[in-house]
Amino acid sequence: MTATLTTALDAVSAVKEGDTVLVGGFGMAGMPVELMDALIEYGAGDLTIVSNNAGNGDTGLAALLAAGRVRKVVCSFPRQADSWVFDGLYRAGKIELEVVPQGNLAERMRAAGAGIGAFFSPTGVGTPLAEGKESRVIDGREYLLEYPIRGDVALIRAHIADSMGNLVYRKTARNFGPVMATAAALTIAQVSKVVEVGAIDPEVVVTPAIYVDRLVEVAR
Amino acid sequence: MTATLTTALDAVSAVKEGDTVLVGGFGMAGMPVELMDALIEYGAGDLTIVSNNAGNGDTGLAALLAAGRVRKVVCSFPRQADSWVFDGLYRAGKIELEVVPQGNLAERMRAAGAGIGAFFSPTGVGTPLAEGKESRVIDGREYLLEYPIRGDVALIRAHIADSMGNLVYRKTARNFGPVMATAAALTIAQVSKVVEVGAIDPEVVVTPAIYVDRLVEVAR
Amino acid sequence: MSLTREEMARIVARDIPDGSYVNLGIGQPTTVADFLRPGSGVVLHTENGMLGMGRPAVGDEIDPDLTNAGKQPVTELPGASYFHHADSFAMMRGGHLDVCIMGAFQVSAGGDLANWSTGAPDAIPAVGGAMDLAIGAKQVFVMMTLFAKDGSPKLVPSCTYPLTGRGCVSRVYTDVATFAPGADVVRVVETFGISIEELSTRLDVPLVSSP
Amino acid sequence: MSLTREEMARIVARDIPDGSYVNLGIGQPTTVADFLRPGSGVVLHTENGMLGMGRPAVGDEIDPDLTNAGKQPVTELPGASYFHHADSFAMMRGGHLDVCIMGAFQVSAGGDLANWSTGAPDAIPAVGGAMDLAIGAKQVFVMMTLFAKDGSPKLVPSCTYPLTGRGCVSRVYTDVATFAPGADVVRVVETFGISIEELSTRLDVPLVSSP
Repeated sequence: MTATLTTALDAVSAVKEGDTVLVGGFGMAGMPVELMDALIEYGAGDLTIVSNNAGNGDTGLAALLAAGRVRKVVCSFPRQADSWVFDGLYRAGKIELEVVPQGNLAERMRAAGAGIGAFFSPTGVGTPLAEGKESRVIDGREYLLEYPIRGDVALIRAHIADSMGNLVYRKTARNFGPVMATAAALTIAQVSKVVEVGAIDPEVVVTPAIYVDRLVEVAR
Repeated sequence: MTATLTTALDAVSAVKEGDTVLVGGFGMAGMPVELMDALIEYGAGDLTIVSNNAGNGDTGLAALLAAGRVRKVVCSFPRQADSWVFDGLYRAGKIELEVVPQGNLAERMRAAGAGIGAFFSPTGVGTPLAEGKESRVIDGREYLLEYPIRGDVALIRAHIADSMGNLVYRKTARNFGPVMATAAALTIAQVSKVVEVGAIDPEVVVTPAIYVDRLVEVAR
Repeated sequence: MSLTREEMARIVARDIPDGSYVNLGIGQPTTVADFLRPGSGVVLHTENGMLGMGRPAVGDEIDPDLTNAGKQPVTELPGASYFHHADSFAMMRGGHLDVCIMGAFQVSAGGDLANWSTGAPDAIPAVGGAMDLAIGAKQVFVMMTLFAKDGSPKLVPSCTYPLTGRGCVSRVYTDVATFAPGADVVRVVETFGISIEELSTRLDVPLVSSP
Repeated sequence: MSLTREEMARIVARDIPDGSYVNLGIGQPTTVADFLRPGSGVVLHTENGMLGMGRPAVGDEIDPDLTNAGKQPVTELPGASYFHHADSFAMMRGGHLDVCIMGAFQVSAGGDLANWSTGAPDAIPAVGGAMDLAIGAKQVFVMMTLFAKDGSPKLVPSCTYPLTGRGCVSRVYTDVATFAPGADVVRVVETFGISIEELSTRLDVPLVSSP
């Protein structure tokens, strides 16, 4: 279906209690801050959040954590200079954490979007993160079996969308957006501008419209 | 290393007797015809060719087959209205064939380029092409274990390159080029035009220069 | 009256929900595009790397770099996008296409599909994207005549031709009836000039008529 | 004389072949960029999705959408390209980067790397891209002081800290010597104001001097 252009609050009303939500961004680059704000206002809780980090400062994902809506975080790098919200919740035993190497995190979401049942990755072999994982030697090298990470909803930020939902990104803010858009049952993209169909060159589309369900325009 | 701009004949002199060569193109769209011609002139033989088809008409890949340089073809769709060269060799028992579903072919090359040891694909389950493959039920669905396909050399056709080797493609001629470029130890790209570094917008590069070793300019 | 090929294409087109992302297989399925309602918002995928494929190219529109999966020149619609083969098949395998339409040699009562090989010992095997398409789309529609030229049914208890995919067909559009395969029984969705009784006589699969 | 941090960065930069594709880890490895010879053709990768990263951004150049893996604002060089995270880590995991430079808590004689966790029971685990980088590049260079503040060596028979990757380190650049880990013995490539004898006394790993 062609993407629906709507408000942030209406868009995030698709998130249900207990959902797994993929949240784009690497630090604040590509973080859909206004969608996170709307999610806080909307109120769904008991969420599992999959994102590279576990929030920065007091806005965006950090604010969602502070509002007590998140049961578990799946990420590669929770601990940062400005991750005080997560740090406090974690030390208080109020939030679960699954640490996944950054490349496995991206590839596991790609696998979900690409219909791959599981894949053998060389990342993490011989480390504590290999515990409990099936391993196999292929062609003389050891690998670990990694499973897809699927989202119920993906909240991402892109640069420009056409009204069908084709997306382009800006610089390194592209990061997880294109992968998460493929890995969730419903994808909501916050963009700086929505242009008419035909205004984006088909050669430069990064996320084809098929992966985008709802658009929220937030001028920057 | 920055890509080397050279002649077709010099470029393909990297192909050694017995090599596995990935050849871009879907039919003639994206087929690097001039590189195939140079490979015929250069003379390496006993090749394994990985390509979607097994040659069309009497040019390009078909001409290489006709020249007797190919021991085995790995492809998804050898039999076409104009695949008489392959058909004749195959019926005469002069060439080996491994048929791979088109999506598995692309994904197996992607796996080679992405350092994935193997992956579980749902494609082909219950069919004759599942014979001999390891299968596993994951989350209630059956999958087959598929291994990477690596090339010694990839011969692809793109549209425009900058002199570092960044590539953009044109329409559906993009097809296998970006995947094969990642899956071979050495990638040779035939392009219509080489422009100076900085002339391609970094946002629209499809194949980053890291994947491209040699450039051959062939005006179209 | 049994349906003409054109009438079959029209009925398949009617059953594609507005706004669907659809892959049309090579051959007869391609003709469905001619009967999509203007403004339906249906977007066509071609597995060689494009969403937003337009009608066949003619005259000066013909561009060797822009073809469909049958390698015929096509056009590009506004809102199109191009992507490489791994991304294109990730889109299919990942279940993002709403409908895929394919031809078939045989479909089994349970929805198994056989459409890539007749199993003839001297045939050159060639599968293309058929197996990936069969398992990838949310719904797989098959278009075929119900009976082969020798009168034998192509909707069968179990396929005798080599399979393309197992249990993957959701709807079978034929010239005399439309069927929905199921685990235990095949539902007859619609008939065209033939009775359920006659269908039951000529087919070796358990049928129920649509409620 | 042992090396300053700046001198270490200069030596690492000297050892990067012209035209290499290089990933510089967060922290000290970042400083290597300052000593790359202009015209070396070295291209920097940042795992958050870019090749052709330039120097840190200052003033008006600062763009929140353009950062390095340490989330600091950087600039873009001509010939740069952007890609998403799965593609960026495919590039690393697939062995396409020539050199990756990382810091370390410990490196073992056999080239095991420990640089993501001290194993402290109250630490919040955070690995980022370290494990992917460790196993991905053609060569992994480690930069560290050879001894911890308490005088204990960081080049050890086997790591006591949790591993980042096994047998992945090709070169260890320290303030007093450069080492090449090996299966049986560590080769001392270069020394700075220290003798092989003294190194042998202070380290619990078998050393050979470079031929």
